[in-house]
Amino acid sequence: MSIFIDATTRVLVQGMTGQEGRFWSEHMMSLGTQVVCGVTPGKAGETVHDRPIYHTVEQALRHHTVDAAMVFVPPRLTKDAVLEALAAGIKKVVTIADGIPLHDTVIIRQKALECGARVIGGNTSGVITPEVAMMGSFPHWIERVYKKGTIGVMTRSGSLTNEVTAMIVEQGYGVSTLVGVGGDPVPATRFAELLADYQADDDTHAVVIIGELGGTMEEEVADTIQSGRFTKPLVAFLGGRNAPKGQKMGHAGAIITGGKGSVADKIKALEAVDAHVAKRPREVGLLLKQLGVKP
Amino acid sequence: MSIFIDATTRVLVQGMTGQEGRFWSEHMMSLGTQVVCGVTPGKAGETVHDRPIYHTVEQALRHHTVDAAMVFVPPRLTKDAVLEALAAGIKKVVTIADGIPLHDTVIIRQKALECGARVIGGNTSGVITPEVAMMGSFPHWIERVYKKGTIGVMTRSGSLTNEVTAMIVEQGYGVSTLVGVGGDPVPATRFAELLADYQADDDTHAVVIIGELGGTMEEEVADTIQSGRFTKPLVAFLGGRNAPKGQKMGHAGAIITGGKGSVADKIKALEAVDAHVAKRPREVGLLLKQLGVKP
Amino acid sequence: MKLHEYQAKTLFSEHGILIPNSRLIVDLTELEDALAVVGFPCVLKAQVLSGGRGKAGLIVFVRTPAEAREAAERLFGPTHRIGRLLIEQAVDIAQEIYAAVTIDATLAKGLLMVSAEGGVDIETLAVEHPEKIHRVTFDLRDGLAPYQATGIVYALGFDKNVSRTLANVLIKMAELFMRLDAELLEINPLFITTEGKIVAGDGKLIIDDNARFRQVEFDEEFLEEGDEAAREAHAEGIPFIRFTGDIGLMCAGAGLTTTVYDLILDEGGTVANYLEFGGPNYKKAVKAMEICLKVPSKVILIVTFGTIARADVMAEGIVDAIKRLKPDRPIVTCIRGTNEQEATTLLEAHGLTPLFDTEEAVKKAVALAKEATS
Amino acid sequence: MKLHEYQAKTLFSEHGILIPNSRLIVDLTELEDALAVVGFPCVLKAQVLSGGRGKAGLIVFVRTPAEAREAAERLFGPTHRIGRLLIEQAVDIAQEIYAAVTIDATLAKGLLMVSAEGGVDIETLAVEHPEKIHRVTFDLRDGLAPYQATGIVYALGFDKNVSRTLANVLIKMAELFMRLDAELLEINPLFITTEGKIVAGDGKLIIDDNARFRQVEFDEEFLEEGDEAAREAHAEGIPFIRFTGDIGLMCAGAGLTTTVYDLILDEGGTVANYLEFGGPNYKKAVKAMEICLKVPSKVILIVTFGTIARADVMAEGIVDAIKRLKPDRPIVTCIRGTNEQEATTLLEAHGLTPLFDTEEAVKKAVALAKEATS
Repeated sequence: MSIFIDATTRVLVQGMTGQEGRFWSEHMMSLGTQVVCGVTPGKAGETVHDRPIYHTVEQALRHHTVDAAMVFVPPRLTKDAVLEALAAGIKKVVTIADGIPLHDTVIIRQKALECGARVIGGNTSGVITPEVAMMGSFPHWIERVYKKGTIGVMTRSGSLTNEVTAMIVEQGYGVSTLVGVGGDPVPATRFAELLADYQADDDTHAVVIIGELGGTMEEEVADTIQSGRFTKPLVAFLGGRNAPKGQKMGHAGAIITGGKGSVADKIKALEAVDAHVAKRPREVGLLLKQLGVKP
Repeated sequence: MSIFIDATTRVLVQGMTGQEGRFWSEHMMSLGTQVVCGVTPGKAGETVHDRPIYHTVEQALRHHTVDAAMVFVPPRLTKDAVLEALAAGIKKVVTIADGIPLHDTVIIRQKALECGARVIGGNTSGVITPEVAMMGSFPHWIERVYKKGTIGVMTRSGSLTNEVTAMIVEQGYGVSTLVGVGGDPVPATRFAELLADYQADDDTHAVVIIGELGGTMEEEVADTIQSGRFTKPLVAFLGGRNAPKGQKMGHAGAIITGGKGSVADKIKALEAVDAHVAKRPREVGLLLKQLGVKP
Repeated sequence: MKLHEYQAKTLFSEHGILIPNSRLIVDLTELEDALAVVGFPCVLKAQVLSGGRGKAGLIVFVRTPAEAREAAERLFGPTHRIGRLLIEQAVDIAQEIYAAVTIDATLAKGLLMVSAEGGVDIETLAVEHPEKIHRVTFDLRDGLAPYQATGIVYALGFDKNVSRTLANVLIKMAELFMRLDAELLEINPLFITTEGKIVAGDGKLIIDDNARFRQVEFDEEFLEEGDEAAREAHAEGIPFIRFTGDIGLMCAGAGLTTTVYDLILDEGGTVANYLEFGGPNYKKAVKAMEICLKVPSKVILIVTFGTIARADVMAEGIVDAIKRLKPDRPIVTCIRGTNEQEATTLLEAHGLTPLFDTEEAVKKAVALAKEATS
Repeated sequence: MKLHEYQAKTLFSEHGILIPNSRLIVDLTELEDALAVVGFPCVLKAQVLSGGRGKAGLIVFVRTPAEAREAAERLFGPTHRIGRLLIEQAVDIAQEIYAAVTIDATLAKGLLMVSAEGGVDIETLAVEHPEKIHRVTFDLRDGLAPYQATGIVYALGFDKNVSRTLANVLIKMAELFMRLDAELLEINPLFITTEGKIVAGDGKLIIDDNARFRQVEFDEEFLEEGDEAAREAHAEGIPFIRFTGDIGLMCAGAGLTTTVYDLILDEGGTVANYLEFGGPNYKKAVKAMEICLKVPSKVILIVTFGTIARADVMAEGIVDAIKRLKPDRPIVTCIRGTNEQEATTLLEAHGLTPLFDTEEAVKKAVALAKEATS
């Protein structure tokens, strides 16, 4: 099993005729993902990897049953593409674009909440259930990172994710489903909102979250554990522990404001509910082992 | 019985300290309406007719249980006042202002639909259950118009309503509840949306609608009858039967466009579902009698 | 408030919607300069608010200075008395589209309607081929989303070359509709030129009078035209329409006025003017009477059933107006509502015979009008 | 993009939020004219982006021309090297408020925060008296509704005289926040003057860099300040922060770079600069190295784990940079990800000893830095 996507998920790709869309659609398909059609305005009638292209999502849905939309469009156009998918009634959307305007990300999340839809992204590699299905731009060919297994992974980062999952794999574990919620200050889906899915997934034995300074997503995870709605072992690794206060490092999301959102705060919140916080990437795998999590 | 308001409805008055608010609040109370408090920013601590005034609806709700909000504020401020009431969770709102900007009326109706609330108005006298309760600016002292009885009345007009209800009363009938949906092109509540309430009200034996050229509210009433969701006798009087095509007479809502919304179209739609259309105001009362409606 | 074509087009242009090169002239002396700028062939378009300008000969296509002068002389001349003439470059048209933005009152949304067959009688198309008019609604807070504009453009069958440009124009139309508090923004025809440009061939724009307080750019320059009575009524905010019949209406409430209009025609009468002095105008009886008297009519019929618009206040105004204006024609009153008794006493004291039944009042007015004619 | 106080205030003023009378000067010669316009008493405010200007002596209250000249000489002088000085009229202050608009990421709304106690250390207030900071969220499509602004103003205990004016300022702040695609719009202090006017005493405005394409009014004039390395990094869109330690970071991915930073400090090392050339910048290794070399450091540590940002492409860039720039300090690499083998071969061929474990690489860099120091 898995969360969000599996081998039966029928995926529509928005922006499939673009360079990125073509490249990653092929990799999604090669990994087992059911890509059923694509959408690019002006390109109806063409095909990409033998899949038909339509002008609009609405037009595509007249010919296909679709469970999820994968958005490969530039950041400036992402809001419109996501809203198109949501307006057409699609309840799962992944958008990877890096550089979506902040106010657009707010509207995307707002509309997703209103529709009861789950949008993952942006500024992420997407979602992967290793060896089963993938939506996004994961280099699943890097085996020492994307190995099938029992650990659910949620992350705000890109390269750091590889760093951490490599350490999980090093200890003999693999990943059930990895969800990159993304590095934007307003990710469309937040860590805590995915915990119920991991809780319900029998093949997920523990969850690893890869967090960062800034925001309150890690604190929300602690709240969810506190409420008893998530009971599996949870290990967190958080970047920015030693970051100087008030500095903006990389992501706009990583601004420390008013003493909230510092890594120290996050560690305190998580440890208060008996979640485990690794100091170094390597400790993540070691902690899973120590906790007796079954691979 | 009645619809929308009765003797138990607890009403908050927005704009109660203004001239209009004071005047009509007193009349509402004299008719039996339970006015529990008022709201005018900057006037908290004052009282009007022995009722306490608060700065905001939110503040008022901390001290009172409220079922409905009556809005007596100028048209430019109406949208804000209605949205304030809706945001505070009030599910019944009456707003009488004449001259609310069209785009504001659209937002008011949109928000009302989103909240599952019923907003009546603007550009109306409001809602009256004669001899029981009233929200709005009805001259209930005119007895030959506002007599208690068994006829539900819905209207888009002001003076014409008096003209028609006088004719109902002339034939020995009275009114269960009269709802002025208002003369704006976009009334917050439409005729058809009230039919279920009248259907469920045992004391309403028949419904009279007072319509006009323009819009499609009367056609929607016909659709509701057609669907079987309203089965009581229904008599309509429609102004503008002889109006020259394309002229804009009075209300912006009374524009005939593209052959739709003409009174002839409305009559055709209503007669097709065995509703009765009076040619003159006087015929309304006569038709009720002819149909054997019990007073 | 309806805007003239040239006013609507100025707003379109300011908002990035292409319009043909043009000049507005107000008399013949300005023609030559305008033609020099616009060139030939061009179109002379009378700036009047009524529809059907083409059929009425108020839009003239010309190829030479002589043709232009002849047409301009005719339009500025005594038959048409056109005040403003738009001299507009003729566009090389590949296709004519219909596009309009208005409100969907039931859904509480903005409504965009587009047809690939513009320029023709769109009302006939709407009745005979409703499927040819594509519709999409949008949230007035969001505007028309690019995907919605793209969707409607491809659904209409446009090809890739035109679609992006056209979608952009549709988005701009929706933006302008929202920004201007418009009741209607219609471009018919919207040209696709042989070069693939999208150009507004006409422009109908109605601004919501209730929103004038926040649409301050529409100063007097933008006011509606009309005769003196119409202008005065407009200035007072009194709804007024002029007809050519016998009975001058001076009623309160749009619904009641419209009903009285119906009843007059049912009785075989005719209407000289529609005038509605209800609501906030109920204290303006003197002004209303003054406007009514400027319109030729045989009788003035006053019908009210006022509530907040008190009967006694209206009666006072009417009595005052009669004293001051000394009307030259009979007056029939049917004034009811709040303080009706006081109103009645007052009217009777000034020699009027108030009636209280609308039908009776209508019958009397029609009879008086016939008497005066015979 | 952070704006300077004077830039933020110009935008406030254009949007109808009052600001004190002021002049911006760039050197001493402009002082006299500015003082003539602004008058006394006034405040000299250094226009720098760092916080805590008051404590750093960068804001000076003056009463006389002599005091003004002394302060200006000091600020323009060699110690502070201020580039721009705002000469601002001193305002008669009755009360200082804190007001800010930002985003509530969880609710996906705009967030307005207001406290009646402005001017002080708001972060301390937030921790010690969170109840004194009132919050209200609003839909980014609707803006702050008047009733929300009114509600927060009365909840804060303001009286009727100030409340409407203050509510209007809050609404304008929200409007400006939305119009400018801001991350943060903060006014602290927001003055209530003794005359009951609301005047912005300071202005912090951060514009979303991702929205720069539709916020075209922010041209080069609005760019962030900094040294040469910072300006070059900014021009290339490469995230860069300068510190004062030993190890120059050149990593890919914000999360990974931050983690490497943490690990260095855990090992007892110090950081010379943060530089992140991941994502779309992964092909800019040469430029990244060039910027790193402009910062004094004892060793450069390169850590990547790239996917789309291919390891071989990054390695090529690094090799190219080494060849061209001939770095004067040791380089430690830990480059993994897509085409890692090709990357490794390439690096080894150019005399480097690639590592593959981040912790190991960090330890080596710290050791090299210590060697260089001892």
